[in-house]
Amino acid sequence: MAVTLAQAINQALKDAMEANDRVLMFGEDVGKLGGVFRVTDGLQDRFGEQRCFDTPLAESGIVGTAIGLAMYGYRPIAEMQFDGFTYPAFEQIVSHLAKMPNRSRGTVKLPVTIRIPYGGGIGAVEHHSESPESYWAHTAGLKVMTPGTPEDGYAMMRAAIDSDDPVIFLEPKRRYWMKSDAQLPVETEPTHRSVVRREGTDVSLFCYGPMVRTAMEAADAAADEGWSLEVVDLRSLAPLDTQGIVASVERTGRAIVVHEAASTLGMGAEIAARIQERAFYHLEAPVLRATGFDTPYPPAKLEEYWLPNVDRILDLVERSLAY
Amino acid sequence: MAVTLAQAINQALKDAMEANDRVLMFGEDVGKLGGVFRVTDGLQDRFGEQRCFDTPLAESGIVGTAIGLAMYGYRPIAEMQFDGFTYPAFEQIVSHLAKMPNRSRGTVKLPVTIRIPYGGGIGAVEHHSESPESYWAHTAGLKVMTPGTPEDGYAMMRAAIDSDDPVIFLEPKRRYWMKSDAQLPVETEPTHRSVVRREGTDVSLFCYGPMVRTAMEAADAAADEGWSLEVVDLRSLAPLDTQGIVASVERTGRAIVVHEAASTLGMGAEIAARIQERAFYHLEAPVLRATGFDTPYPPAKLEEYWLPNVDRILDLVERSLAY
Amino acid sequence: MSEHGSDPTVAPRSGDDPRLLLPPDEPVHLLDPDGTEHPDADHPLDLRDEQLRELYRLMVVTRKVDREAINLQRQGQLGVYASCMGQEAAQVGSAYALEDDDWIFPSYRELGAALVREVDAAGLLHLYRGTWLSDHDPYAHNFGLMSIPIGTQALHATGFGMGARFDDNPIVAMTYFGDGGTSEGDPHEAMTFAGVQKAPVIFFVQNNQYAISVPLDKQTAAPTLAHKAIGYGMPGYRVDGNDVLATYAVTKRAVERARAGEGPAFIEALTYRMEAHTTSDDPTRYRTKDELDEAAKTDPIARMKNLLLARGLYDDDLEREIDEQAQSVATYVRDGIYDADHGDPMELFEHVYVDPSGHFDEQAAQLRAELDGSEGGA
Amino acid sequence: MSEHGSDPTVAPRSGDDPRLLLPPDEPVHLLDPDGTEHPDADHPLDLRDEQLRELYRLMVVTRKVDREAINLQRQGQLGVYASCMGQEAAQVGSAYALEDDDWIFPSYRELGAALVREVDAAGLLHLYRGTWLSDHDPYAHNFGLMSIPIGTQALHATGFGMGARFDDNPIVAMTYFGDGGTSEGDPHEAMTFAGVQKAPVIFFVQNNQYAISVPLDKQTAAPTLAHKAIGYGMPGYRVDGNDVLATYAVTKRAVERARAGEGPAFIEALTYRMEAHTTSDDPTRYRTKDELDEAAKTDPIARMKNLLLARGLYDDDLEREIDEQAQSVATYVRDGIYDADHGDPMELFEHVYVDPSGHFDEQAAQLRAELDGSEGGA
Ligand SMILES: Cc1ncc(C[n+]2csc(CCOP(=O)(O)OP(=O)(O)O)c2C)c(N)n1
Ligand SMILES: Cc1ncc(C[n+]2csc(CCOP(=O)(O)OP(=O)(O)O)c2C)c(N)n1
Ligand SMILES: [Mg+2]
Ligand SMILES: [Mg+2]
Repeated sequence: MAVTLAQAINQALKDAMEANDRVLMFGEDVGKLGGVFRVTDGLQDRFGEQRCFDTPLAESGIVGTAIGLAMYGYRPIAEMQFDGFTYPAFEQIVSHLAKMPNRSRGTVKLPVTIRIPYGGGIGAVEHHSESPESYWAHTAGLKVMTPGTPEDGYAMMRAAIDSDDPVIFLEPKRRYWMKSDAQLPVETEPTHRSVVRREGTDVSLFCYGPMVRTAMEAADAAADEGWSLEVVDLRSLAPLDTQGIVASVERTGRAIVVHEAASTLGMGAEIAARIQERAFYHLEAPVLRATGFDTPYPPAKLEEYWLPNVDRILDLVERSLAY
Repeated sequence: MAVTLAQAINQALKDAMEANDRVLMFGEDVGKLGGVFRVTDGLQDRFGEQRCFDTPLAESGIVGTAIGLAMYGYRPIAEMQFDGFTYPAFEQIVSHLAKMPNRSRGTVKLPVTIRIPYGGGIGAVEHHSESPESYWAHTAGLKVMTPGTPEDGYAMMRAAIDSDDPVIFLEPKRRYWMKSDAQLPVETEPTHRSVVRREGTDVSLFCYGPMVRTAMEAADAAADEGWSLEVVDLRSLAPLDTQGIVASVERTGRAIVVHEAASTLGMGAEIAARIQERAFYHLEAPVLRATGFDTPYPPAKLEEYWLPNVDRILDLVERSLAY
Repeated sequence: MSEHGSDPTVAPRSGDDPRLLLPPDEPVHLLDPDGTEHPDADHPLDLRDEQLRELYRLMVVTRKVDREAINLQRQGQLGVYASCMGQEAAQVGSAYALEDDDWIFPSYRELGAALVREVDAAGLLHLYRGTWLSDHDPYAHNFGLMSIPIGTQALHATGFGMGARFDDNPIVAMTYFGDGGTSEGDPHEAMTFAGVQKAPVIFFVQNNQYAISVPLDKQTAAPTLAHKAIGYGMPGYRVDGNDVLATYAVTKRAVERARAGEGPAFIEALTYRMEAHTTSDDPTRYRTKDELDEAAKTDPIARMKNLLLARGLYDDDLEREIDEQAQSVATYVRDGIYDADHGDPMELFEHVYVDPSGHFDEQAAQLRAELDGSEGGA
Repeated sequence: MSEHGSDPTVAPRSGDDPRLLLPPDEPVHLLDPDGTEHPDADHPLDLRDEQLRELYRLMVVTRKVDREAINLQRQGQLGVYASCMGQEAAQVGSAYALEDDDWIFPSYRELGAALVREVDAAGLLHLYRGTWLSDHDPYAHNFGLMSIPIGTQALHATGFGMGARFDDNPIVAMTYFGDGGTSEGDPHEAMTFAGVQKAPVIFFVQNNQYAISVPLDKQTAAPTLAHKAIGYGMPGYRVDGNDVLATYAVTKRAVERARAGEGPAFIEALTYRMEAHTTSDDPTRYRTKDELDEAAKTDPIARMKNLLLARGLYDDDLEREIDEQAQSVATYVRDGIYDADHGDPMELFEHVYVDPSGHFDEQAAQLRAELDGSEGGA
């Protein structure tokens, strides 16, 4: 029986709440409605209004009370309805969620999971398609994870909830309906490790979240041209699996980073910087970046021109191989 | 007569308000008190309570009303009291200040300047020493400037106020008392251009804001070792002067980026990525980064161990030259 | 109680009884569903017969265009649409109380207010089509860009109102947000600033009972939303939001007060969202048909028609004329949207900065090459 | 007014008159500066003689330690310090009204409240010394970390209170913030959440008249800060914050109400910041000596001493005993701070994550090498 990414995450939430009655799920419209993407569907019915509840419309309030609940002893999962609506919570995330454990010299633990559907490609209006991962990955104290498959949707969500560190859990919303025939529950690699989704010899493609599938498609298309691409799913954006990244480049000598976020200071910048720092003599070409442009996320009718796609990746593969 | 950076900015504010009665200055404690660093000293006396005023304690409110005032036809300058207190305004800055001009297809202009004293080294308590520039530079639609000298403090502030684009103006607070014998008013290079502060042949040091002086000191110290460092003051972090950066690396073949912000996804990541993309064959060593660590900003007594300093830079120079 | 003298710990109270800032026990209501009028000395109506017809006409056109937008969405012409059905009186009545020079700072649901300001409705809907992120000139009609991040526009209205006050410009800025929006920090900060600055700003809340699926009692424990106003030193008004005469009259009074320099006001209009939150929403998950049927009985348009009938201002000619006009605006919108051009992708780089200083040269060249390549390939 | 039946546009009002949530016209005041008592039937005092002495003692110790901290700052031992001088009654009285199991979520100025909870004062001051970002175990005394970003801690208290309610744990969370803090979005959201959840949270505002240099009338146009409470459906109390009996009694009542499941409350304590905002501040720029002299007349400690004298509870022995205790705590603090070790720089990497998964290996090695290098060089 096929399971979608959304269903896998939903199942992970259910199983985690079943396993530990300290786990709470809350946010805007997560109760009766089951979330605008139905990822929390059925949780309120099953666990009652106290363990899965709708909050007032206030994101700073959601994250701030999650911190208080965690201090009290709960393991809160808080949903931000969309990527572009996490910004009101920025101060609570950056100044407290990320820093309070360190500030307290380790006495305060904040096992909080912030779920954020993110990324574009669904024809939405403004603020509903953003990729804010750089903001979080630059902020020390946060862990940032993003699944690229339904299996990881399940297993990484369970790991995030179990983590005693605060986790920003980025859900690639355009892949919510992506299917797999995984049997849940499922275990996958430790969350801080990248995974080679496809082995290859010519160029390494580093990707995550929504771009994992796109990178796999690019690798298929490249094979037709006779190019062998290695696809590495990063999974964890903070910490970054530097070792895994460097190991792949040592094999292929070439690297391209793929993400939807704008190029400047996107994850591609950090990955390029690390690769050239650590594998300088292995590089046969510069690390290239197939990303969104340095402009605000475009209107729906133009998003296909903005988002990285197979063609943009292949152009860069060609450029890389030309070195 | 010597002028400090703080005085130069203060003079720029005065002259701009004198030149154009649409220029307003507001924020927390900028009126009678003249700002906690006295950068707005004398403005309320001179221009009255309507043109330089204290706001309620609410940063989102400060930026949001600045946007409304700009839509009305004013040129607001808004002060965020410290770097770590800009976060409550994150949504207004990222979702509106940065995006509204684009959203409006160019009909709405937002000539807003957000002044932010930033960076560490002053022995302050938490939240008063942060370097949030990556958050802004990653956000399309914002210009991000930071002066490294009193001259630029004056000239770049005038340019920021004159800009029809929104500007995040980062003031290196630990250099507020840095002196120069500049005669004000003074003009300097266009704000989007980097400036070579010291020519050199062995390694390029890219720096900005508070680290300009540190880089100059490192270059002095390096000279004693027989190493010739070129010091490039970036001045504008968005847009970045890619051309100027690449030109310097083409001359020296080696590069080190220096900033206080955490390493991961700091400006050094983007600069390293761009250099290796554009000057791949010129590089004799990887671009290295002398930065803060990937931890929250430390307590005052430990900040000297966290902040990049001459020694950390020279270590990297040595590493770079060893390639 | 002892005499405290100038004891700073006992701050002086302003002269007026602050309780005057509280809303009345019952919302202002001037018109029953059956068209019966309830004159109210505090809210005298200054509307001429044509104006009464005009209010009705605006509501009918709003509903027609709203329905057209829902159809366009069903036909794949809009990505999504947020209907204002049921809220026509709240929007039309309040916007009608403004002068042309006054400004409106809307959320995403203010089609009715936009039509009062004669904003090009097709242009407006391009936001929902995704042609561009907005497509009307805010300065042409003093109607700001529709704002999606909840409550954020309240601060823009406040800054704008402050600007007007600084300039002694006798205009008023009105902002719309929803019951859910009252929970966000931004409207709170906006009302704080507006109160201190005595800025001419009207905070008009359409309490349509829901924020997507979340009902009002999960949003706040306040006795009513209008009770929030006193906390900012401004009056909190409450009005039957399905009664266009009442929303007009209450807003008018608040606007005149603000224009006279007496500062901001908060208006809670009680209404009901008859449609789904947006076309993507499934309201059957969180509200009953009974509730909907009950709400339908308070329809703002039927009510106004009953008034016109009762006053002898409604006849077949008027009906035909209004229907034709509504149809013609709807057709205009449909024509403006249907299969409308997607625009030039190169525009992505055009409006980000007034002065990009060469910033986009490379990326623009890349997109240009991609476009040429795919044309070549086709 | 017509009968609206179940008209959703006329939302039902709760049974009680919401005006009961408004603050009284005068702040609650039980004790004059000269020690005269004003018993108040609504706020009966349940304090035994030792407790009255205890309140006095706590205020005296607070002031002494506060003064010591200022001295330590002047001597370069602290980077900065935010004095609570003048606010001792507000802090001590309110904190004293809590049970040991109750929690406090402070701002950066709550030395007095901390001393009531027997938090190690030297540990607390390490924040200002910069030894570490905080240095007390919040779980040891149910006293949260001092919070510098204004108003943010109000949400932590609210979440904590929600947790207690979910668990049927009869504890209360109290948070302190300032008059300036009421303008931020976070306390607004906190009060919204607490109201909806009927969470046992006390929002205790020390209105010390200033936010650094900004006086209250530039902060809000509200009649009083306590008038904000009704907007969240909670009672707003107002109390003479320099009267320790009143702050105790008013808080006690609110705490018991919250503990009984009746939900949150807002308390505005009117007081005055006698010192500079922090040791870095220069208040002569924005307030007059006259104002300060006037405020000094309402000193909370002198007042309580007058009460003890009037009741015959004060004598030389008590004076000596308290002075000695104050001196001994001050000495303890001084010894704990003076020339205290800076700690091990390697600790920078220790608490960022519970499970760093190797994240810091390289950077830690770098710092280790730098430390070794500079030792080597020295
Ligand atoms: C900051 C932010 N958070 C969340 C959302 C997602 N969202 C869109 S509309 C909505 C509900 C708004 O309810 P209300 O304010 O009552 O206005 P209404 O839609 O009823 O007109 C939500 C949660 C958003 N647009 N912005
Ligand atoms: C979010 C934020 N903005 C600005 C500041 C800087 N700041 C520190 S204290 C203060 C004034 C606070 O006033 P109030 O809330 O009345 O508390 P008080 O200091 O009087 O106790 C300001 C503006 C801050 N700490 N946090
Ligand atoms: Mg609503
Ligand atoms: Mg204060």
